Amino acid sequence: MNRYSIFSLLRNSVNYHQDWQRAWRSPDPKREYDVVIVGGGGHGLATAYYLAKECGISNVAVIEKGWIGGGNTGRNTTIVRSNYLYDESAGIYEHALKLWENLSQDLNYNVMFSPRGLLHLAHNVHDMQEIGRRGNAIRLNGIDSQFLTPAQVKEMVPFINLECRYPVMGALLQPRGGTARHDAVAWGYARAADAMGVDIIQNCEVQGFKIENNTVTGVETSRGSISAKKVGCVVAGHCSVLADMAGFRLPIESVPLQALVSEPIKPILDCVVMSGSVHAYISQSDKGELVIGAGSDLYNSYSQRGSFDVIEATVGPVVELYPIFSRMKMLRQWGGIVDVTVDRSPILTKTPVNNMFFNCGWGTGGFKATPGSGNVFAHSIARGDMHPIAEPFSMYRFISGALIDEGAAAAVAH
Amino acid sequence: MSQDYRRDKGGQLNRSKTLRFWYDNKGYEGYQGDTLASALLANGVHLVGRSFKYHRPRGIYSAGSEEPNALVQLESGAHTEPNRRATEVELYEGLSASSQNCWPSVGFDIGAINSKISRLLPAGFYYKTFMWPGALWTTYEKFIRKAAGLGKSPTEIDPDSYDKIHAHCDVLIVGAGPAGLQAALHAGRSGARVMLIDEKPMFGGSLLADSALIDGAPADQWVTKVINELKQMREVTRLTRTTVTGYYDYNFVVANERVNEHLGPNRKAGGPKERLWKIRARQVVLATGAIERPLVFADSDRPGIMLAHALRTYVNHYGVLPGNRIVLITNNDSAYHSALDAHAAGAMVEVIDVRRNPSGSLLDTAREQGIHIHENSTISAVDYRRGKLRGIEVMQLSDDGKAVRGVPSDLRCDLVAVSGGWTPTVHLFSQGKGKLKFLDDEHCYVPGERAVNNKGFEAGSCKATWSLPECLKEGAIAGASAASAAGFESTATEDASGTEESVYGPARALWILPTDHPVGRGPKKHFHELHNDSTVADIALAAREGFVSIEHLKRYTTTGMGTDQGKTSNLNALTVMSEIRDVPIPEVGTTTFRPPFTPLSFGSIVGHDRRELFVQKRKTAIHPWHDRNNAVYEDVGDWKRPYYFPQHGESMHDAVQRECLAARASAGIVDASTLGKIDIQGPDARRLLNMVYTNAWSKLAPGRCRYGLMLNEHGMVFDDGVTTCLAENHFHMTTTTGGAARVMGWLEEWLQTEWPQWQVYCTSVTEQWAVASITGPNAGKLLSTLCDQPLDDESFPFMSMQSFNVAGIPARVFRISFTGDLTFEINVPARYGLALWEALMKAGRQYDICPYGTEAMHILRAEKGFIIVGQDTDGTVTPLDLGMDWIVSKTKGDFLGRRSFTRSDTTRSDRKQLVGLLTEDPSFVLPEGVHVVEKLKDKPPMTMLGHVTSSYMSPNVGRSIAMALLKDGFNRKGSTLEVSLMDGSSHKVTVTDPVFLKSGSE
Amino acid sequence: MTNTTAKDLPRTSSCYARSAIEGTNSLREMDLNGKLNIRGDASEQKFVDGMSQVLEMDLPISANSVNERGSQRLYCLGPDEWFLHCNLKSTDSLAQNLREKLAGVHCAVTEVSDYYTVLRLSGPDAEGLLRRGTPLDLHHGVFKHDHTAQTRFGHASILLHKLAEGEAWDIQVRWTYAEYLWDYLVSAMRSL
Amino acid sequence: MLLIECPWCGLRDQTEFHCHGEAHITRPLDPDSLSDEEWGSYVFFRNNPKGLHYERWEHSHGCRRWFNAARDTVTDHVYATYKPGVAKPEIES
Repeated sequence: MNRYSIFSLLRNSVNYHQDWQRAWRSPDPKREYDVVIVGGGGHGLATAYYLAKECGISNVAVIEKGWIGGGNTGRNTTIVRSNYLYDESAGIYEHALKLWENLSQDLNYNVMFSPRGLLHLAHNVHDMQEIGRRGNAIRLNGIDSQFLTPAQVKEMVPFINLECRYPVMGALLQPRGGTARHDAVAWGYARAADAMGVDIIQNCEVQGFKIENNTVTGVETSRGSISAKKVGCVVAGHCSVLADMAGFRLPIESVPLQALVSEPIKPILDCVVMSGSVHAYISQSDKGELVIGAGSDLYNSYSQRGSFDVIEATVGPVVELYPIFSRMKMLRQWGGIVDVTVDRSPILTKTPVNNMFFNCGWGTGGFKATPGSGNVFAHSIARGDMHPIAEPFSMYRFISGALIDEGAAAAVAH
Repeated sequence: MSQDYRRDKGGQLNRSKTLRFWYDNKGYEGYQGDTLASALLANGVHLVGRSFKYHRPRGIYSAGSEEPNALVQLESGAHTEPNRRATEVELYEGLSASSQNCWPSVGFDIGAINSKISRLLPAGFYYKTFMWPGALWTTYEKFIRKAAGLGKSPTEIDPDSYDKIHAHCDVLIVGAGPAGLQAALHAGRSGARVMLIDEKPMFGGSLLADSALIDGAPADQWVTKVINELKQMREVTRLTRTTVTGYYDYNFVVANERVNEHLGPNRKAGGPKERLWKIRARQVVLATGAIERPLVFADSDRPGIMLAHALRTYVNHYGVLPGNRIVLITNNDSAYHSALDAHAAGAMVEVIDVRRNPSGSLLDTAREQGIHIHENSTISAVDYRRGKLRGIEVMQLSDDGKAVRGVPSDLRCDLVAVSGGWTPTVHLFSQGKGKLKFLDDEHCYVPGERAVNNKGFEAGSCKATWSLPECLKEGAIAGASAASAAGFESTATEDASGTEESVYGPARALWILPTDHPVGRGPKKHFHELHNDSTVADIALAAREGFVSIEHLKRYTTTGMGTDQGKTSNLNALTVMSEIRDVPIPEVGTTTFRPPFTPLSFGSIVGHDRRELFVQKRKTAIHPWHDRNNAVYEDVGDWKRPYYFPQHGESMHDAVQRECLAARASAGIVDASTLGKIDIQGPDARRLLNMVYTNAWSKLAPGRCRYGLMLNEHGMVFDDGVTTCLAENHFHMTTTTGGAARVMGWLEEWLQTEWPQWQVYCTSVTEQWAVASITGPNAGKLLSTLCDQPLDDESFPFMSMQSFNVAGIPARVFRISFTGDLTFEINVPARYGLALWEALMKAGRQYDICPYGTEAMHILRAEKGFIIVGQDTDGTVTPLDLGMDWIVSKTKGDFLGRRSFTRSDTTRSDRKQLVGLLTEDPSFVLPEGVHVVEKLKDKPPMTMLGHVTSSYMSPNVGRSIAMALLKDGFNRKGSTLEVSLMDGSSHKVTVTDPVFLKSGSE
Repeated sequence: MTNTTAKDLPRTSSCYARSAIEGTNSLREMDLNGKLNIRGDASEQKFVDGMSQVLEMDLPISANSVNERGSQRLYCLGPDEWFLHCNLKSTDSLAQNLREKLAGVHCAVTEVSDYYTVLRLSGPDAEGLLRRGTPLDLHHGVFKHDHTAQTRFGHASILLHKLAEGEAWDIQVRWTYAEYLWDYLVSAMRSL
Repeated sequence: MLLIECPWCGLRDQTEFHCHGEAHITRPLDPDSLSDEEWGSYVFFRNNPKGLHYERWEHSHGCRRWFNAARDTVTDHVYATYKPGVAKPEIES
């Protein structure tokens, strides 16, 4: 593997960059793997990477129906944070954030993790109670968290309209939160995993599972049958479809989540600002676009498209909170299919089928968890038993009642 | 300054109206009817901006919405807008624009250093570097951010207004070129409701730049005739300056009309800047035309190089001849129209045709006119110096077109026009989930199968129909068919016969033209994508590194991700990749076209839903009194509720303490109108209450009230309130303010979908009743002065309701209490709410009646340990967790949520339970949300036992009080724990029962 | 005890200080009328007969239709729901008569006079103004005179009634949304 | 942006409606007789098909009635809407 650095870039520029190698190979699938990961998004590729790097299992295939990173990995608003209320959530998201902080160096691929600070605004008394509870919990979990006054918010975002319909009463700041370059995460993990021997197989659709004695033994794909000792399914949006192939149901519904970007402009917003009560989620990318998270359509759909009313319901609040953006223009809107659980927490789980593991249900918040999710999922698959951080996220919590209800507590869990 | 490049005649301009405008602080003149681009070209200005990445000088490339280069910052101050396409901005008196992405000026730009080190900045260079040392990335990032971004955001509040409107029609036609006009005419004649929309200020589409004949007369005469006929049709709506930006499911179409924008910020006329149309059409006819495809040669991004049809448009439509010595380079015949028109307008014209032995009538005409044609040749170099295009080098092509041969010859010129054929504008079709198909012969994508819910037709060059007669015919058929499909009788007639200008010879499938060094391996650059500065070499690099799918290619090279969304570049990118991979284009992939077609302003999307209309403010009938009496409001949902009533400059704390004391000392009054209210009637009303509440309702007698908790099926509390039996089968339910709609929906859901046979009806009556609640030891005495009713415990016991007149107003009076003191909740029809309140205030004067807000209300209830759902519960709390097992019936059988109690997690004895907390220091008020720990550790992490849900200074208890959800809380009563505070300190607390005030009558 | 009676007391207006707009297009809040929400089963003859007899008019039975008699208007809202507009003074007695007449029939009569208010919008641009907020097709060929529909205007649910004559519409809206609706229509007028 | 046929009010804009998830889930008559698995399945586990889906809609800005719809979750095509209590229609997708 070419090592990436300013020096390799210089060296290659002499020859007009003719000598760069493929970032990852394009192998034909082998007959058999120790582990097959279904789904070549960020979480799946990260899983493969950590299997090879930390669990000593490199006879791994990542099977992707389309092109890696083509699903939600490349369709989100790139926000990274770990300021969650419950210990379980804080556990997995903070595990992820710690990995983010060194990820570019670890992968030798600049994923542009940019801890530019992330604000949650509070607009009413209930919001203040919510951030009060969460901010304190976060701090006691050893994660950075600060309360800001409206004046301090104004300092960070001078053009914010503090006196909007629901006036800004305060905010919760996670200084280490920020953004990362979403595509780079998939590509960086793919390249690093590939270098350790993982086969990344694109344009290969899983059409069924081979299950004997309630134990999975492989997958049937559009490129033939592949045997596997263990199978991990990491297919945001489509997990119910795969579960259906394996003969069980999940407590999940798939809905289109939308996002949009404005035309690029010179830097004006240097942090990420989220507002649950006014429903505005905004940051500015390195290219200069305002990246805005829209809502999800409230019906199941796999069409990767949303409705215009969701865009209206998103841009309205943005202009209410940031009136100077009224003359800005929407450049592009898009949708992804997110798999939503009732408690707005993910599912990392063993399943009714032996040796088959699922990692899904990240809803609107999967991107930020990518390294942590992949890491603990890899360890879980390798051990055959869930990693302690992943343990509480079992699908069986919906039987016992031990939900991790980030949704109910915060009203929004982006 | 004079308009040196303006033709003496021609163009659809109002030459009598000279307009003065400023570009980069320099004054120019143009005419009404110009765009900023045409006016600049008329003044010889080509250089208008710097490119995104390398800051290369760039000029005006097109004459329409596909413009990748000529982006300007329009106006300044509150009216400023970044990234406006000069090719679309209509000129108005006093227009002021400036160049973007350059410093200090567009002519001399420091950022152009990027161009010098461009070899270090190939596609995706940033993924490969800036990693060491890790901590420095954020520093590098600052510079990257500053270099990117093009224009600047406004920094002032938008002074303009925006309109938004719904529309319905039978046939919507997008594009008013020859096909679209024909479609409108034929659909319109059937009597169908038709909308015809075009993005330009006038209808005509390609005919605006054309010199074709229709029905034997110049095309513009035909256009006028058609428009006149359309004007006569009542059911036809014509919209110019309107861009269809989005095509969604079920023929839902979004279009943005620029209503007054073209008049500039100082316009006299009122009205909105823009109007957003949300259209439902039964049939959508797409006549969206085509966009000219560029040829890519060495340094073909230089100012002074533009599309051939843009040249023709400037010459014919705008009366501008943008160069005196013009060279066209083409791989097809259509460019010859531009050559001939430019020649006729007086330019010296030569054509470089990449084809071997091209022939045809157009070429014959060109040769007859003395236009020299360089066959089988290409441009191998561009001489651009000191802001001006000075000439080019021409070389012969090799047989396969992949290399040049011979020696270059210099050709002096000040304008180069390029044509690589045409790309159908299929964006909307694709947005509407239509499947595209690739036409091998035409080298382009055209509409294939439509999505099932997006019915309609396509006509004209958007489906690669190039001849005018054919376009007219297709338009007529599409319009008539669409009208028929929408239920109108219609047939296509052939009353418009266009004159075939000429028969085109075959094009040469060659778009990336070689130079004297291999493409991408030398100083000259081949930009296939002007907006984001993406080169052919970038695509080759992407392919080399495995980013071969169109999605990877786009993302890795940023091709097509600019504000033009790759309108001129996408197909060339696909072609390059297909050649590198040696696979057909469809195998490389199709870009997914996403809305909007051109960028859509936030203001337009928002329309009227801004400021006061953003979210309705709901106010109670008593609100005018609150306003007059200095209320500070709290937002509860979309209600405005009085939070407290400060007097004489009181602080919130002082006001609230005073209100709490007064309410218990004598009499307090609170506006409780916002509580949800539901009228429930029918023989199965009790059955319903038994299912939705945890306690038993079978025996509640008429006139009596009962408190209830509602659970979801998960067993968690989600609402509470008092429900009163009005008559045997008739109940009045109250809900929390925020939960009103949710509870009503919950009841209807069960009744309509699960128990439709039950005989019970629910009717929301929330706003029917205004509610004033008077509380305190003197509440009864006060009320008795306004009614003739005995109010003693026997006549009117606690938890009962009576109807009688209060202050002459028919009222339902509930003796229930949220304070623990004697309380009467007086419900009157909303129209009398204010009168009731004023009567109570007047009568209460002798009892020092004190109006109080929600904060005092919360303290008064907390003193008695009453919960607030949503504050002391959060969707994870069962009644048992609240210590309210008394309200869970063990005998009545099933109710919603009950089964969930017996799951393993719900039966845990150490669940979080509601308790009271008393601070060691009685004057210290715990912040709400702080967490309780066993013992504070030096540093986190530490195990949290639970959090403080409610916390106040209670003047009636005489100390601070708090409620908390605490793990194993019931067993911890009496024990001392610590609360961790944000500053790292801690405070000792004792766990208690959550009832702090034992006194109180109710 | 005071001797005032309710009818002497000042009433709160749901549009507070908004005074009627009289111009090319006019907008005003109608005087408070009586309103009853009536639930029942149209397939039950006793219910249909009872309703018809008390109200002295036929029961409209398809959703979004209206029958009118004098000052009474009876809207059919859905399969088992009707809405009566009547003289404010006769509301009580009508409700009482209905309850008595329909005794033994499963139904519900609920007074909601104060819950809703009615704004009347009229003028040549009335349809266009309404189209600013409602997604319904209001074209004269589709939404005819005396047609009625429950729909949406902006964030508000409304009951829309195109009056029998002229370009005039009654818009019934929840009391607390009236101000919002009013201001929205005024904003729409400014954008004509 | 769907167009949905309310069984009572006719074809209306999607923005007048709310979707309430999978249809034809019957509440167990005797929850106590259910195992935790069965109860959990009833409360939380849903069919989430890629393709034909039967779901509940409410005409919330109209007649406020609930009804069912058969919709394709890939094309978003609504095959049919029908009143509650009516058996789910057979759809050939």
